[in-house]
This record gives sequence, structure tokens and C-alpha cells, in this order.
Amino acid sequence: MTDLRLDIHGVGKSFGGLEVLRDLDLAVRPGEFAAVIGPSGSGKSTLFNLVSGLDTPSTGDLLIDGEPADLRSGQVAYMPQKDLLFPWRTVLDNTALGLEAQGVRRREARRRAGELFGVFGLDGFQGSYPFQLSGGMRQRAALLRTVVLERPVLLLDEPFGALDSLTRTEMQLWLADMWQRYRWTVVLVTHDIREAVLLADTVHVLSPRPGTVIERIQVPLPRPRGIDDLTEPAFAAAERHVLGTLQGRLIP
Amino acid sequence: MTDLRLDIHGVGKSFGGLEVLRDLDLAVRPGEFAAVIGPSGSGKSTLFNLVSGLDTPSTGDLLIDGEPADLRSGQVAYMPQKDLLFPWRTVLDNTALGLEAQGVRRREARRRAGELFGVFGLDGFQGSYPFQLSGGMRQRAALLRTVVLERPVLLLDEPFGALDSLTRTEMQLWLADMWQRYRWTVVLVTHDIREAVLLADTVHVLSPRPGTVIERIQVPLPRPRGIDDLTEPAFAAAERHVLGTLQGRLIP
Amino acid sequence: MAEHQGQEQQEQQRRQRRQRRRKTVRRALTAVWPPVVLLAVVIAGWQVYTSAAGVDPATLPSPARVVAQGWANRTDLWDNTVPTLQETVLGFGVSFVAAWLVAILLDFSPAARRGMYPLLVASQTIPIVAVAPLLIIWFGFGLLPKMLVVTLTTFFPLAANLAAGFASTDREAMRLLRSLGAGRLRIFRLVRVPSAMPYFFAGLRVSITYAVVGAVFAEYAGAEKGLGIYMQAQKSAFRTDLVFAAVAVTAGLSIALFGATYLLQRLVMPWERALTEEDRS
Amino acid sequence: MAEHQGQEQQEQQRRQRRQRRRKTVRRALTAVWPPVVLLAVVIAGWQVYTSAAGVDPATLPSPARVVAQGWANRTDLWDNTVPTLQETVLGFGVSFVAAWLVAILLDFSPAARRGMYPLLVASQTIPIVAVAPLLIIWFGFGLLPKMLVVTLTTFFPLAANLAAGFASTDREAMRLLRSLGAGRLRIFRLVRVPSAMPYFFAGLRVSITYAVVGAVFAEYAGAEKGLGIYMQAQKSAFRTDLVFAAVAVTAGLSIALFGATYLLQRLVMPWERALTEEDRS
Amino acid sequence: GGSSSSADGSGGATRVTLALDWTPNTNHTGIYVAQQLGWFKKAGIDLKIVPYGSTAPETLIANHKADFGISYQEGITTARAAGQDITSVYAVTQKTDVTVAVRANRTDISSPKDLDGKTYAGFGAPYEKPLLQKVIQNAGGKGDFKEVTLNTSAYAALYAGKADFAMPEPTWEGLEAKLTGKPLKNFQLSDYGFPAIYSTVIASSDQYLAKNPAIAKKFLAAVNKGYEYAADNPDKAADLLIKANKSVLTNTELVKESEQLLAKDYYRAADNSIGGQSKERWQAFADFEFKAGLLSDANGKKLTKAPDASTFFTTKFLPGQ
Ligand SMILES: Nc1ncnc2c1ncn2[C@@H]1O[C@H](COP(=O)(O)OP(=O)(O)OP(=O)(O)O)[C@@H](O)[C@H]1O
Ligand SMILES: Nc1ncnc2c1ncn2[C@@H]1O[C@H](COP(=O)(O)OP(=O)(O)OP(=O)(O)O)[C@@H](O)[C@H]1O
Ligand SMILES: Cc1ncc(C[n+]2csc(CCO)c2C)c(N)n1
Ligand SMILES: [Mg+2]
Ligand SMILES: [Mg+2]
Repeated sequence: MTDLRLDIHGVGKSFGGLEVLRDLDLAVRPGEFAAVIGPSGSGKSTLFNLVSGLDTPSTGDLLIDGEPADLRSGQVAYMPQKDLLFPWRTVLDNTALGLEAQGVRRREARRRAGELFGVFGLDGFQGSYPFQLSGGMRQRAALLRTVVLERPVLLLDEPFGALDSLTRTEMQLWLADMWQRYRWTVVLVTHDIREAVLLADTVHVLSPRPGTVIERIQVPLPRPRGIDDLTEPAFAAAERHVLGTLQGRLIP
Repeated sequence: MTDLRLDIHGVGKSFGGLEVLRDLDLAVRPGEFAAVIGPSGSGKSTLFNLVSGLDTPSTGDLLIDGEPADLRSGQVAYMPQKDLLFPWRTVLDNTALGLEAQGVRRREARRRAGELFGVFGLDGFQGSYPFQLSGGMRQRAALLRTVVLERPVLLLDEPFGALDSLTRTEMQLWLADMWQRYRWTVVLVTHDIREAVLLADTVHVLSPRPGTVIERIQVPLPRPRGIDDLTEPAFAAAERHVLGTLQGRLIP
Repeated sequence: MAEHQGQEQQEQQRRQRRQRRRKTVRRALTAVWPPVVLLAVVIAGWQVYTSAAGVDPATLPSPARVVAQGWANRTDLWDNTVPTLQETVLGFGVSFVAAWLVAILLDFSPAARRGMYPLLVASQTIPIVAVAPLLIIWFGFGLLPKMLVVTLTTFFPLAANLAAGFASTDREAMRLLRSLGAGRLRIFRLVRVPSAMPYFFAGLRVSITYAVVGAVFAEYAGAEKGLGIYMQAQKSAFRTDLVFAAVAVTAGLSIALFGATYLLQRLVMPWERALTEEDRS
Repeated sequence: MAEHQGQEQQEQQRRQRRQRRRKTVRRALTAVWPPVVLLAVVIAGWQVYTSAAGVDPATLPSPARVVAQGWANRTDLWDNTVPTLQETVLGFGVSFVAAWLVAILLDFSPAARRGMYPLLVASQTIPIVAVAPLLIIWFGFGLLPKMLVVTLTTFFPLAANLAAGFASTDREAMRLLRSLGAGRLRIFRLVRVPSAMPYFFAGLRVSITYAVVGAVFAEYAGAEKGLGIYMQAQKSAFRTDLVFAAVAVTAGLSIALFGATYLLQRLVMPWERALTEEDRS
Repeated sequence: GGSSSSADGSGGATRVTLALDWTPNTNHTGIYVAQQLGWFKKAGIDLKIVPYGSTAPETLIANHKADFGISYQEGITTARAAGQDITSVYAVTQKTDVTVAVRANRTDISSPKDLDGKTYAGFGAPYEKPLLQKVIQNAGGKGDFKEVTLNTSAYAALYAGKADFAMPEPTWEGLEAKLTGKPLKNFQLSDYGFPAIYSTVIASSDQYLAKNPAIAKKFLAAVNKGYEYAADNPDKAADLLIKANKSVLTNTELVKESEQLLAKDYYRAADNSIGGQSKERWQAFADFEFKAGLLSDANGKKLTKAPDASTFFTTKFLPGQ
């Protein structure tokens, strides 16, 4: 079993009387890029909270490298759905927050975060405060704060939701590129089927609440992928498969 | 000129040294459905703040029915990009907030907001607090709070960004239906080209910052529109036109 | 095999239920015990010290003596508690209303804020000991000057915290309401007041803690009856034990009022409770 | 036509610049005038009343008399201000440090919170007037008992507000930091402390307002010198005017300290300033 | 003559307020005796006794917030010089009832001159320091000592050894110290060049006296009867005083002993009269204070000529006058 980086087994989670996840299985190999897609309210963010150790499952097990998921493992970098930028920190300080939280010295943290400002289209806003950013810029800052940690497992909850298609494609390609280079294990929650297929090795489709994995779709496209893959017939086929699963189950 | 509901003329806006909007023209007829699409940080939210009267332009004029845009006109219902649900109010009370803000009595406001809970997929969560909702549910609650106002002009800043494709399509069709029925004047900011084309009469494409309208694309599809229109050749053509404008200008 | 699993599940459920029950009991214990234990330790140490070192009870009476003598003089104590309590309640009531009115005024009018805030602060910086004789001269020995002192001492923490609370309102929430067409009054009621609630309660706790002390203090300037006069009389009679007994009554009243703020908070801020329960579970 | 437009634009720019300048001046005026005017009105009314009604200066001296006599006795006043100021600064310094330490302790340890908070509250509910003789007997007439009184009076608003501030931290921000791998200490430093800042300043303002009064008050229990002693002596000599002069000095010191909190806030919370400037523009 | 009609009861009685100078003690005996035995009521007076707070009775009287109050010659002299409306109407003690005292075990102090460099626990009155300086100087010392203002805690500080000397009353604190096993050593003011003073008096204001001469007379008649009773029946008077103040006067022995001492040496003058005051004594002390530069006017300016002390008191309202 230890050949799995992430091993989620029979996980259920309820809030009071509300059953959110039920008997969910999900396995991710080291260096694999997984996407999770599912209806709003199906428990995707809840699942991430469990994996990151912020919350505990009602039933089942979550293992990271064979160890129970725990906050202290230091394996997981989690970008939550809300940007949660701190109003009292400048954008640069906000993006350096994760490193500082791990004990990297402030100067060094700022330097490392600062290096990514160009790629993230935030140049010139280092000294601004979050309320001075647009929605998409806030999201990019939150993503920057997460990826700069360079942790082996990356949990991204709709990182590109607030971006226009062009910026989004840029960021997606950048992520694919980084993944190719560092071979992080990535789990990406998204509502964008195209995004899931473009980036992921496996797309896990969740049912409506109580959420459980109803389909696992392998994306047969070769690596490294690029913008050209969007026009491949295999791409379109995978997209249709995911859409079909989502619709088939939702509108019986 | 008074045959225009919304008449934005030569508007510019700067924050300190940062020029965000420049010489922007945008006109919307009564009962028209307009979409605004543009890169992240191009000033779309800023534009909405100007139209709703929350902020004042550095140059130019914004007229609503021939009158300068003003908070007190009571013509505009604005759904900001952030959901801004109040943590101390239950979901039902949050959705009733807009009506209460206008002076509708609490009971009546709750009744009217409550009627829409089914359509918005929020049934059963009336008594929950916002932190107990998923991201998509929060967004739907924020949208509900806005549309329940039934004001003549609706400004929607990425209302469906956090929704999965199915829920999103449902909400889009609901909105199209409502628009068909009440003939509100709608301005919709979106990053989703398909959404813009499906819903809007005119798609206004913004340039990168400083934002200005670089193209106005009329969508030639007949009304009322439905899910079947997605497969129309005219639909695909319009989509391509918008995408081309966005790309053509961005990657010269 | 299936049956075996069922048994296991049942066993697990039972275990969970037991754990939860144990948790509730433990939580109740941890809430009540620490202050009681700490207080007991302090009091025991004090008792041991005074008996062992043979301290003059006029310098520092033993707790046992304080309790015994306090009990023996309970009618006197009670007679003097009633007027103090009356002053406290009335004075604090006025303060409460005034703090809200003033904080609202300050919030609505920048001119009032700029003009009145410095004077409000100044009002707090007047040592009441110095003006107490004047209060007596102006208002006599009755309830009024004591009420005024209570109001003066409790007003500021409440008003200052309320003002800070109103000011802490999220800017974007304000904008939202403005865009929804709410007027200033309605914005105030719908966002500024709820936003100020945590500050309000922080201020209320500070303020209510001073209420009884303020009344006692006012009585020192001159009164016919009350715990303050009682303490002073007993002090001059070198009955430090009875002074301590009166102090204990004062503290008891204050702590009761302080505790009441938590009950009030539960009622007024139900969402906080939902959050805390979530965190606990 | 193009030239015409250019002229028009220039004209407009000039107009805007002029308007902005006028706005700045107006803002400065509106910030300074209201309290000055209000104070002037109050003082003028007081002056008129005392002269017109021919009030006995021992009952209520006129402001003119207070100023004149205060100035005539300035060396005495200053001699008595120095020790009071010393007690204030030292006592408040201790209080400040203690409030942080205790609030941090309370924040980190739920057991300490449950155990100590009630005792802290109790410590505030002890009327200092009642224990003042004991303070003298225990600690003598020196600086120490006064420092203690200042510490006791200023500690609670600060500690209580800090504790409330820490507790007000956004739950999701905490979770974020936890997920980023921050330990308790780092979470504390990175979110809880900044979140508590507005509460801290609300508490600081209440607390610092009480500092000088606390020192004056402590001197009443027993001292050689100080504004409290001076007031008492002048009161016994029926020199109400000099009592008022000393009260004015006390108020002046307090208001200066109060004003300093705003400077500190500007330094410590630069983001607030960015927000306010935004709102103004 | 207590046989006057008591038909008016308390409903028609005139309210009279009296402000105390200290917690109830034997200086107040006559008042409580008259109250306990119903003599005020019989005289048509509804007496309200205001306990001692931090507002001095002199202030309350001069501002007409109290009709009468317990005071002392030094206080009234200072107040009159400063233009306050206060007049002594009745002398409770005929012999100086205040001393300079140290704890008896202070072998290092055998005369006021040894008080140089020591700490005095005082009440914050302006005359204390110069008065004590005079005493020390008259005893051959420099008059250099440290003064701390302690209010009602002065004696506690003395007993606890935190202060070296204070000015207690031998009929109260002196006995109290002895009974609690910490006896004091007294230096009599008269031994160091001080004229005798009325250290406990009842005072009123000229305004009140002018408006209510009849009531003042009736009031003082009842008070006088009370002190006569105390002078003649110290033991019974002590019981009445204790009965009226059960919660503070818990040390019966102290009250009884004090009452005996007052009856023996203080209440009555050499001619056995009670309550009277002499112009000579008032003037002698006023002259003394003036010469010592202790008297200032309302603006704090030193008086340039000795005041006429005959206006500081009146015996007009005493029974039989
Ligand atoms: N703290 C909580 N208390 C109670 N219910 C909660 C809590 N958190 C989430 N839920 C409920 O759990 C369900 C799943 O929420 P979750 O946020 O995981 O959904 P999601 O799949 O991320 O949806 P979305 O795509 O809209 O973000 C929702 O119905 C929500 O109301
Ligand atoms: N209050 C402000 N102060 C300073 N700069 C601001 C402020 N508000 C917005 N901006 C800047 O204005 C630009 C446009 O912001 P805006 O929010 O209008 O963009 P947008 O088109 O809505 O982008 P997105 O699609 O990412 O939401 C951004 O560069 C932002 O940094
Ligand atoms: C019983 C009794 N003891 C002490 C005082 C205090 N006191 C205040 S003024 C004064 C005279 C000093 O010259 C004294 C002794 C009092 N009033 N009655
Ligand atoms: Mg989610
Ligand atoms: Mg935006």
C-alpha cells in the first residue's frame, strides 16, 4: 500500500445530521496529477479538509505515504477555495506567509515569493494591500502562496475559478510545466472539465451529496502536454466521458 | 439619448498612479442583456462599482435612464464578486438582507427570499450559517439575495464562477428564463465565453488594463434561448469571435 | 463475516457514544474546577500563612475569620448591600443607555466624533476623588451623586469599545449594503451593530466589572449607607475582617454581573455559539 | 478645436487641484476646530456662570481663577506632577507587559483561561479604597504601592480586550495557517496578534486613560508628594481653584497619553491607514 | 423640660442633619445619647446623622449641605481665615484632646526633638506640618521631618510601624492602642508652647443659625443634655452609644474606658460647666497661628493681621443663654 502517496479508503463525513461524504475511495500515486470534479456541495472542499488534516473523517482512513493524514506531516500544501488573504499584510507578505508559517526567515520568504510575481502576473502589486487587488489577482496571490511552499502534495481547490480564459490557460500551462519539472503529487478540484482533462492523469468524478467517487477516468494523452493537446481527438473524447458521467448520474 | 437605460461615456478611473479604466464607452438599451468579458484586472469590477454609484469615475459620465449613476436611484441591483454573506445571519436572513435593506419588513423579506430556495438548490439550508455552506452554495445565496430585489437593472459580477457545469447551466437557464419574463436590463461580468454568448444580446470585450471596450459582438441567436442553442453553428461562431478578440489583442 | 462486521460496527458505535459522554463530563469538570481549585489554593495558603505567622487580624485577617465575622454581621452587611446595589443598577443602566447613544452619535457625526471624543476622554481623566466633594455639594447625599459616579466610571469602556466596534465594520460589507439601497440608519442596524458586538461585549465586561466598585467608591465621598461607608467605618474601627467581608460581597456582586454578560452574549450572538460548537465537535 | 479642448482640460485640472487643496485645508480645520470650539464654549459658559451668579470660589472657582492661580503656583504643581508621572509611567509599563503576558497565557491555555480569568475579574472588583491602607502597611509609602495601583487599574481593560481580540481571530484564517504547517506560536504571531490589534488599541485607549487617574488615586491612600496629595492638601485648605488646576494637569497628561495611542496605531497598523486614505479620496 | 407636647411626632418634626468627622466614637456620645433617649424627637427635631466620608464636615457645613457637624478648633480657624461660612457652637471637649504620639517601644524617641528625620502620618490638613515643626523646634529640634498624607489610615500606619509618629486623640486612639497591646507614648502640645484648644466642637454655619435660631437652640439643648448625661453616667452613656452603633463599636472595653476618661477630664471645664467656649482660647490660638504664619485667605495669601476670633464661635445658642 505504501506505493500510494494518497490512500483514501471508505471515508465518510457528516456534519450533524448532514451526510456529506459516504464511503469514498481515492488513491493517488506519487507524482500523479489527479483531478476531482463534482457538483456544488458534493463535499470536495470537505474532502480536502480531511486530507490536509484540518478535519477528521467520521469513518474510514486517509493515509499519506502510509501514514494517517495529519497537520504535522508537512507533506501537504493546501490552497483553500476562499483566498483568505490577510488584510494587514501586503500582497508580497501575503504570498510569503506560507513560507513564514513553516519557519523560513522573513527576508528569504519574501525573496522566494517575490520571484514568482512575474509568472503570476502580479508584478507591481507587491506593496499593495489585498483590497486593492481584483478578484482574479487575489486568487493568483493565494495560489502563489501555496505553490511557493514546494511541498510534495499539492491540494488545489478551484485555483483558477476567478480567472479569464486566457490568464487561466497561462496559469494551467505554468502548473503543468511545474508539475512536469518537480513531479509533485497534485489533487485539483475544478468545475472546468477542460481543465481537468488537460492537466490530470486521472479525473475522479464525484456524485451529488453524499459525495462518493462514481467514476475514474484515465486521460490517455501523452506527457508533457501543451496547448496543442486541446485539439486532440482523445482530449475531446475524455471531455465527453467526464461530462457524460456528470450528466448521466445527475439527470437520470 | 434617453432611450438608453445605461449610457457610459468616456469613463476613466485611476487609483493613485494606476490607470484602470480609460475612455470606456458602453451603452445598454432597456431590457437588453449585456455581457462584459475581459482579462483579470482589466477593471470590470471597478466598472460595476462606478455604475452602482459606489465609486466615482475620474473622468467621463455614467447615466442611468439619463440620470447620473447614483446610489440612491434604487434602479440597480449589484451582486459583487465576493459573496459577502454576513457570518451573523442565517442563510435565509442573508438572502433576505437586500429586501430588508430597502425597507421591506423582515417577515415579508424572508418569505420572498425563501420562495427562491428551491430554484437555487439551497433548500434545507435556510437555518444554516454561511460557514456551513460550500463555495458554490455561498455564491448561489449571494445571487439569490440580488435577484430577489427585482430591480430594473441587474449587475452580476461572475455570478456562476464557483459552480460546476451542470449547476451552472441550470442557473444560467433559470436566469435566461427570468430575464425573458421580467425583461430586466442585465449586465453580466463573466470569464466564461459560452455563458456570455448563451445569455447576452451583446458581448462587450475589454482590453487589458487600462480597460476599454475593444469589441462589441452581437449574438444573432433568437429568443427565447435554451440548451439546444448551444449546438447551433451561429453559437459556435459567436464564441470563436469573442475568443479571437480576446486572444488577438492579448497575444499580438 | 458480515455478522462479524456488524458486531464490530456496533461495538465501535458504543465506544464512540461512551467517549462522547465522557468528553461532555470532562468538559464540564474542566470548566468549573480550575477557578475553584485555584481559589481554594489561594485561600488555603492565606489561611495557613495568617495562622502560622500569627498575623495581627487588623493587618490581615484569616479567611476563616472573615467568613465567620461576615456571617455574624450578615444583617448589617445586607443592609449596606442594598443601597450599593441600587446605585450600581441605576448608574449602570444610565451608563449603558448613554454609551449607546453617545457611541451612535459619534459614529454618525464625524463632527461630533472630533468634537466630543476628546472631551469624553477628558471626562475620564478627572480623578473622581478630587471632585467627589463637589458632587456631594451639588447633588447631596442621595442616590444621584453615586449613580453619577457609577455612570462616569462605567461609561467610557463601553462607549469607547462600541465606537471601535462600529468602526471595525468591514468596508466591503458596508459597500454591499449601500449598493443594496440601505440608508445610513439601516446600514447601521444591519451591519455596524452586529459587527460591533464582539467589541461591545469586551467593553461590557470591563465596564460592568467597574460598576459595583464605582458605587462603593462614590459612597466614600459621603453617604448614609452602603458598602463603601460600611468599609470605611470598619476600617476606622480596625475591623479589617469586616472590611474584607464587605470586599468579598463587592467582588461577589461584580462577578455575578460579569457572568451575566456571558449569558447575554449567548442570547445576542447565537452565530458565535454555532461556531464554537463546530470547533469543539 | 483641439486647442480649445486642451485649454478646457487645463482649466479643469487647475480647478481640480484647487479643489483638492481646499479640501485638505478644510479637513485639517474640521479635525482641530470642533473640540477646541466645544471646549471653549464649555469654559466660557462656566466663566459666565461663576461670575454672574457670584459663586463662592471654594464651591466652584471660575476658569480664569483656576488658570491664574494654577500659573501662580506652577512650581508647586510641577513638583507634584513629577512623582505622579513617574508612578504612571512605571505602573503602566508593568501593566502593559503583564497584560500581554497574561492575555497570551490565557490564549494558549484553556485551563489558565478557565482558572485565572475569574480571579482576574475578581482582582478588579476589589475596591482599592478598601485595600489602600493594607497596601501602605505592606509596601510603605514609596513608589511601589502606587505603581501597583496603576497596574491594577490599567491592567484589566488591556488584558480583557487583548483576550477578546485574540479570540476574534477568523476561524478560517487560523485553519489556513494550520494547513500551512504553522505551529501554535507561529499562528499566534502571524494571525492572532494582528487580528487582535484593533481590540488592543480600543483597550489601550481605555486603559491609558485610567493610568494617571490611578496614580492620583493611589496617592490618596498615602504619599509624600504627588498631584493626589496636592489636591487633598488644597481641598483641606479650601483652595478648590488649585484642586481644579491639579485636575487640569491630570487631564492634560491623560489626554497627551491618549493622543499618543493614535500615533502608535499609525505605526503598528499601516494597513488601516491605507484603507482610510482610500475611503477619503 | 421634656414634658412638651410630642403630638407633632416625626411627621411635623424639623429635619436637622449632622455630619460626623470620623466613625462614631465617644466624642459623639452626647448626640447619640440624646438620640437614643428620644430627646431630639421631643424637641421636634428629626436628626439625620451623616456618616464620615471623604468630604470634610467643614466643607459640608460651609456649603450648607449639613446643618451641623463635628469639627475642631484648628479646622475652623483655618476655614474662617479662608472665608468659609462656619462657626463653632458647642465645645465637646474642654481640654486639648490631641497629642503627638509615637509607639511606646520607641526608645530612640524621648522628646519631640527626636522626631527630626522621622515620618509623620497625617490627614492632609495644611496646618499639620507647621504645627509639628513648631512643636519640634520648641523641643529643641530642627523641625525637619517627612510628612505622608494617609487620611483615616494614619493610625494604622503608626501602629504597624510604617510611620514614626501621628496626632491621635488620647481618649480614643490612645486607648485603642493600649488595648490592642501597642501602647503609645504621648507628647502634650501644651508642653511645647501651644495654647489649649477645643479639639472637638460642634459647628454650624452663620447662614443656618441666622435662619433657624430656634431650632439651633433646641438642638443644642438636647445635645447638651446628652453630654451632661454622659458626663454623669459614663457607663450608661457608653451602652447607649454602643447600642446606636452596634456594627462599628464592637470593642466595649474601649468605649467604656474612653467614656470614663472623657467624663473625668474632658467634657467638663474646671468650673464644671459643659459645652462652653471662651473668647480667650479662640483668640489665643488664632494669634498663635497667625504669628506662625499658618493662616491664609481664600486666595492663599498670608493674612496680614491677626483675625478677630470672636466671630469664629458663638455661645448664643447654648441652653440658658
Ligand atoms: N462546517 C460545516 N458545517 C456544516 N455543514 C457543512 C460544513 N462544511 C460544509 N458543510 C456542508 O457540506 C456540504 C459539502 O460542502 P463542501 O464545501 O465540501 O462542498 P463542495 O463540493 O466543495 O462544493 P462547491 O463546489 O460548491 O465548493 C455542503 O452541503 C455544506 O453545506
Ligand atoms: N481600491 C483599489 N485601490 C487600488 N487599486 C485597485 C482598487 N480596486 C481595484 N484596483 C486595481 O484595479 C485593477 C482592476 O481591478 P478590478 O477588480 O476592476 O479588475 P477585474 O476586471 O474585476 O478583474 P478580475 O476579473 O480579476 O476580478 C486591478 O489592477 C486592481 O489592482
Ligand atoms: C476620634 C478621632 N480620631 C481622629 C480624628 C482625626 N482627626 C482629624 S482632625 C484631628 C485633629 C488634629 O489636630 C484629628 C485628630 C478624629 N476626627 N476623631
Ligand atoms: Mg468547495
Ligand atoms: Mg473583478
